[in-house]
Amino acid sequence: MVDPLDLALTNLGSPIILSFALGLFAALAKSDLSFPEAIAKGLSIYLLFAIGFKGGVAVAAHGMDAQLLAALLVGIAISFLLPLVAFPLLQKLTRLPAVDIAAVAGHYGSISIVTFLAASSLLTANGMEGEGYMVAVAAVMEAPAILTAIWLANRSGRSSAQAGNEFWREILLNGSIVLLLGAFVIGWATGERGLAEIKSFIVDPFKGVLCLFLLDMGLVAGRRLMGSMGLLTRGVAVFGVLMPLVGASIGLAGGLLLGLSLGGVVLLMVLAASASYIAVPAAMRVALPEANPAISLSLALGITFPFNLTVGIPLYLLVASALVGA
Amino acid sequence: MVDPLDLALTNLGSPIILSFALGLFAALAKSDLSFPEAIAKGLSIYLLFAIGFKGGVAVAAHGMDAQLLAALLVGIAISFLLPLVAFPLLQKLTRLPAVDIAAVAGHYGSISIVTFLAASSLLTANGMEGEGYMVAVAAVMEAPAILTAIWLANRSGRSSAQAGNEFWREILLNGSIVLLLGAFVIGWATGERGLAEIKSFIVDPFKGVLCLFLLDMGLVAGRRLMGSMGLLTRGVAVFGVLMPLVGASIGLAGGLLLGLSLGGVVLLMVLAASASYIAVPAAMRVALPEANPAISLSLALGITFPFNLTVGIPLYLLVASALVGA
Amino acid sequence: MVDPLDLALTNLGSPIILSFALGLFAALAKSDLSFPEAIAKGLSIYLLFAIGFKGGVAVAAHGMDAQLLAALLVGIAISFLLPLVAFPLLQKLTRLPAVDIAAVAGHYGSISIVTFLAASSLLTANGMEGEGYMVAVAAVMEAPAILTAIWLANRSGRSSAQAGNEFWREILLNGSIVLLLGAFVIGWATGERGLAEIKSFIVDPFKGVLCLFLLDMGLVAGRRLMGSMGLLTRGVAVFGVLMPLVGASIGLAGGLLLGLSLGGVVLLMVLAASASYIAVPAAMRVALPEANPAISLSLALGITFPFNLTVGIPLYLLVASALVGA
Amino acid sequence: MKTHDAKRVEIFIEAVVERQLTNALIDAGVTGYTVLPVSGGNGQSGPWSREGQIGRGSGMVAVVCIVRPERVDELLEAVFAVVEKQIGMVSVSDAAVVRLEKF
Amino acid sequence: MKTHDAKRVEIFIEAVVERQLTNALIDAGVTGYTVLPVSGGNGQSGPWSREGQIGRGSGMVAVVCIVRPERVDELLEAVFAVVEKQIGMVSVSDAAVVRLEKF
Amino acid sequence: MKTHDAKRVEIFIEAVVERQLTNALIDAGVTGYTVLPVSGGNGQSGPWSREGQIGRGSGMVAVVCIVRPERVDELLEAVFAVVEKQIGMVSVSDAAVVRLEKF
Ligand SMILES: Nc1ncnc2c1ncn2[C@@H]1O[C@H](COP(=O)(O)O)[C@@H](O)[C@H]1O
Ligand SMILES: Nc1ncnc2c1ncn2[C@@H]1O[C@H](COP(=O)(O)O)[C@@H](O)[C@H]1O
Ligand SMILES: Nc1ncnc2c1ncn2[C@@H]1O[C@H](COP(=O)(O)O)[C@@H](O)[C@H]1O
Ligand code: NA
Ligand code: NA
Ligand code: NA
Repeated sequence: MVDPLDLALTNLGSPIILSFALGLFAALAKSDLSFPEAIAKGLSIYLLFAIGFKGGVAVAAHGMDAQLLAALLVGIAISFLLPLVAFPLLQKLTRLPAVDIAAVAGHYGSISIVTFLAASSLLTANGMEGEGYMVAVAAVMEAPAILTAIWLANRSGRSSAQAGNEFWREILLNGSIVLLLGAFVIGWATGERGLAEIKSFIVDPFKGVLCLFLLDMGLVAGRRLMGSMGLLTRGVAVFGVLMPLVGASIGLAGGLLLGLSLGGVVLLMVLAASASYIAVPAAMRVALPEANPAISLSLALGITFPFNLTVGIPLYLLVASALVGA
Repeated sequence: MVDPLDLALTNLGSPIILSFALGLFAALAKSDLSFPEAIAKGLSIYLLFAIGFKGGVAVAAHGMDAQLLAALLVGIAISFLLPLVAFPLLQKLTRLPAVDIAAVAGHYGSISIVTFLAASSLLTANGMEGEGYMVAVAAVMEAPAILTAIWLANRSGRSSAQAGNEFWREILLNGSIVLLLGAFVIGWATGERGLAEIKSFIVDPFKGVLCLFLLDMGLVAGRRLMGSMGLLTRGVAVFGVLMPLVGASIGLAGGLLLGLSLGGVVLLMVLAASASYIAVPAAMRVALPEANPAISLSLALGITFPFNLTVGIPLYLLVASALVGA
Repeated sequence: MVDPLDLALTNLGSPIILSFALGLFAALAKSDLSFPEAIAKGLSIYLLFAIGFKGGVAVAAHGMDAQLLAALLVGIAISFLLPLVAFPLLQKLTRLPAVDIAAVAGHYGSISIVTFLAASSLLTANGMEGEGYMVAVAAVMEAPAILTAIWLANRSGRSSAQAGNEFWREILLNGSIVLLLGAFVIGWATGERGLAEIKSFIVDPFKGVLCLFLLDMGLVAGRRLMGSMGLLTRGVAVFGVLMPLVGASIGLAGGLLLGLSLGGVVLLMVLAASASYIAVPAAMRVALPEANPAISLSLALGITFPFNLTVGIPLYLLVASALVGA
Repeated sequence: MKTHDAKRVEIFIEAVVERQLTNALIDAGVTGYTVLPVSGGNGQSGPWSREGQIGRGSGMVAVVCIVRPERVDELLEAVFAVVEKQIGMVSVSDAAVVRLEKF
Repeated sequence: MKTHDAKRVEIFIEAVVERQLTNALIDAGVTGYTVLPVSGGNGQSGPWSREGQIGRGSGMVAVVCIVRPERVDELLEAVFAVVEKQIGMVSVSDAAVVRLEKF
Repeated sequence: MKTHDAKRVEIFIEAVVERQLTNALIDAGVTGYTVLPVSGGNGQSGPWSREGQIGRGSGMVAVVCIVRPERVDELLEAVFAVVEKQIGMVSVSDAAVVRLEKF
């Protein structure tokens, strides 16, 4: 059994979380510390490539089975359904216009790959890697929620939501999805032999790169928080910590249903609990331009992301280890 | 003896080539995946520095001899001569204006350092590194072809080709040449001791960085192909796969003449077979601004580069191992 | 005892210094080799994070004591005082306006973290790391000199020097200080355990990254030298090599007073001897906009930095080892 | 030097619809345009900056298009079909160009 | 398309005082501005380029602000309070915008 | 605020001849110019983008130069000596500046 306090402290005391805290502090203190956009993108390319590749190698090693397919389907279902839960919750908690509520719901149905990375890192440090294919599950969970969000927006009288070519390309061939899945396939195809060739690039320095990336995320999250204090009413903020708990519960149910390993269950909880702030915002700007992008982003990045990083991940691990251990 | 099929499969199944394929796929599928320009440049700076340095260390280890000088001279001669072969070939195959033909010929006389890197990587994986000084040969082969191209353009009635200060600086002090040769000299000067100091930076992660770089090259090549379908007539496209074979034959002759090792022969073939898409295009814009840059770039990057990467390199290795083994 | 000649040669022959020389050469030869701004910033973020983290881990390992506090205080005092020495020296040597002299004095009171990195690297290669907390000393020495410079400018009839909010933020929450100190605190908090997690990112490739960074610094220094030949009169240039010697002497006194290890003494000398060209120039543009920024930058980056890198560091090490060894 | 009248149209538009906009420009028959990066800004939807960002959801680009005066109306129609729903700003100024064949 | 008169104010200013300038713009009541990166330049204080630079001491940004003609004077006063002591360049041109509500 | 007439010359030119152009500007006596990065574009020679590129062969920069009206002709002559053979676009608009000593 995992010792709760110990686990929470290990998580909070890891260089990864402390780097995030440093970024947050620097932003709130109005330091001019910042990462160039190109560096932030470069770091994210590295991380997506590495995590995708390693996931593929893991699948190649352990063989593929029906469970992978089942996990993908469950992941897609969760992503489709989560906005349907988020929408009424937000309606209860806030007085935002329906189109904004639909947009936020879309963000929470999708996933945050950085939260996924942080969780994987904590799991690995405690010797409980999840299934390698969880990376693929993460990739397929990005898009479905967007469709639900658009349907919700249209249903609530917003009829102009577009779903043209540009939109489909944006959600299906989004750079981060293509990179993650592409690297996954390469890892799968080349297996351990391929990994051996590039291990000292994608495995060894991974955690350090993740630190720098989270430092940047802390800066971005902090600046966004400061720039949108007006938007974050009490109801909105409550949603930002309530919804991840709801999502995690649904992810937990899905994970138990699938019979995933402890690590796998936690990762599915994290995926369901996290909200997108990279892929979905861009798709929403194309599909629901009337929605105020600042609301979704501030919530997902300023509240839910830090919450998951510090409290959520260890909490989900505790809950899951109680139930999966049983 | 190398098993042909095995070799081709090893090459095609390496993470490096698969990464290139992923980039190509993403571009052709119109995904928005892209590398920031600064990251692409940063990766290329790393690769040039690392390959130059390692080449220098190899020369320091094995000592320098007359063969190095001979190889440099042969390399220069090949670069000077190749455009004279490419020019009539293109005249036969296409109806392009003379100035465009001259420009293309200049690109094919020069070299593609990325193709060189991919070949080195395959050779190393099969335990047949070439001579360390081949890096220096690569560097000196960049520029001579440009002069021939200008001469060809002038001869064919194009009299305004400039060769002012700006031009000479562009071809002789071009950033990539200075970096490659400079790192070579540093590697040579510091030898194994210097390498030990920075090995975990320039050796260990090298192959992984090369993967990311080729992913980017795939994106760039794919986008260029799509943007220039109109330019690539059948004759032009045929040239794009024929010329590398011609170049490789000339490189083979040079390598045998020099008595290089198997790896060295292959590398010289690859250099002769490849076409520049980094240094020469810039020099051509200064010297032959009337030439349409899209033709040379689409050919070199969209056709010859993928051809060499997938078919060319293993083919050259097979041919060379038959002849050098003899 | 260190053998002087041997030491100087080790230093000059290290890949780090040779990379700087390559950059300098490329710039003076008007090559177009250049690093994108984003890459240069990315490298500096990496270096600051790594050096800060390692410093913190060292303090965590050896425990903290009164000496750390004493060293911080001495460092702050030196930074406050150095401009008071630099100001009259410059008045003697040049006819620059008082405001420019004050600005230059501010730069020399502060420190150059890159010089510090190069010195640490030479010390480590010779098995004489200084105290881990010297990184924190470096951080606190950045700002005080700026205040003295403003006081000097105001005293000499320049009354409009601003010290508004923007100014204080610029000098106290400057990105590089926040990053360095923040990483120091994270390293301290996580100690050896944290270091183990990210060692293959921040320790192993460190020296190689430093090479690339110094290559860039060589390019920047060389281009600055070429663009400001007119500014660097004989008197100004003399100051550029004299002042580091004065600074180093004061640093030596401080180090002996504190009873630092040999490595620590050398590092304090280097800090005192070096001049800022990253943090202080920005602060000066806010506080003393009338000062000509080209003068300070050309001196600090074009003369003192190369001087310290090639002659200064080994010299300070020699002097210190004679006195500390005694 | 002899110059010809022209219009300089400058469009600040969300990066995410850059391709939609440039496609519309081409459909409207412009002969060229130039895209400049934008690092930050402020407007009714609040301040933003590209620093440290990775998503394409926020952030804009500047598209500059030099056209013959008589084409400016058609161009604006095309531009507005895209810009209307998005965040952005379009301005037109008088300009003069030297080479007529260029546009 | 119906357009409205406007002024396009373009400010090249040291990056280090970007925040001071944009604060001043907001205080002067502008409804929006856009910041573009600048990679190099030349002036009385000599040539510069951002290539390979890490410090913020040298380097500029371009701030573009579209305003109603009647507001331009107020804006220029505000801008000059910042620009006066710093290195920089301010120019104003006539422009036309389509959407009036935007500014 | 009292302003003075000026001309704003905007040159989109291949990055590879940036130095040639700015040298020509200085020879023509301009007192300053500013270079902005350009990320993509389209014209007679087809569409291009700097994304993921490393070579300097394709890609442009924008050079903006504010000059006194009477100097604009001389400047254009100098500019065209460079631009003529290269890919690019030059436009001139009326502007006003506040500080006369700046140019
Ligand atoms: N008056 C203006 N002048 C210049 N740029 C503007 C102006 N108004 C808006 N913008 C740009 O357009 C973006 C979106 O504006 P808005 O739609 O008002 O939120 C801003 O962030 C600015 O980059
Ligand atoms: N006439 C001009 N046209 C365009 N930009 C200018 C002009 N004068 C100055 N600048 C810009 O302002 C910066 C500082 O100019 P200065 O204050 O003259 O040194 C230059 O480096 C240019 O980026
Ligand atoms: N009408 C135009 N408006 C704005 N930029 C243009 C225009 N025409 C050409 N350009 C720019 O100049 C480049 C080369 O144009 P061209 O010489 O027509 O191929 C294009 O890629 C654009 O960046
Ligand atoms: Na979710
Ligand atoms: Na060739
Ligand atoms: Na100092």
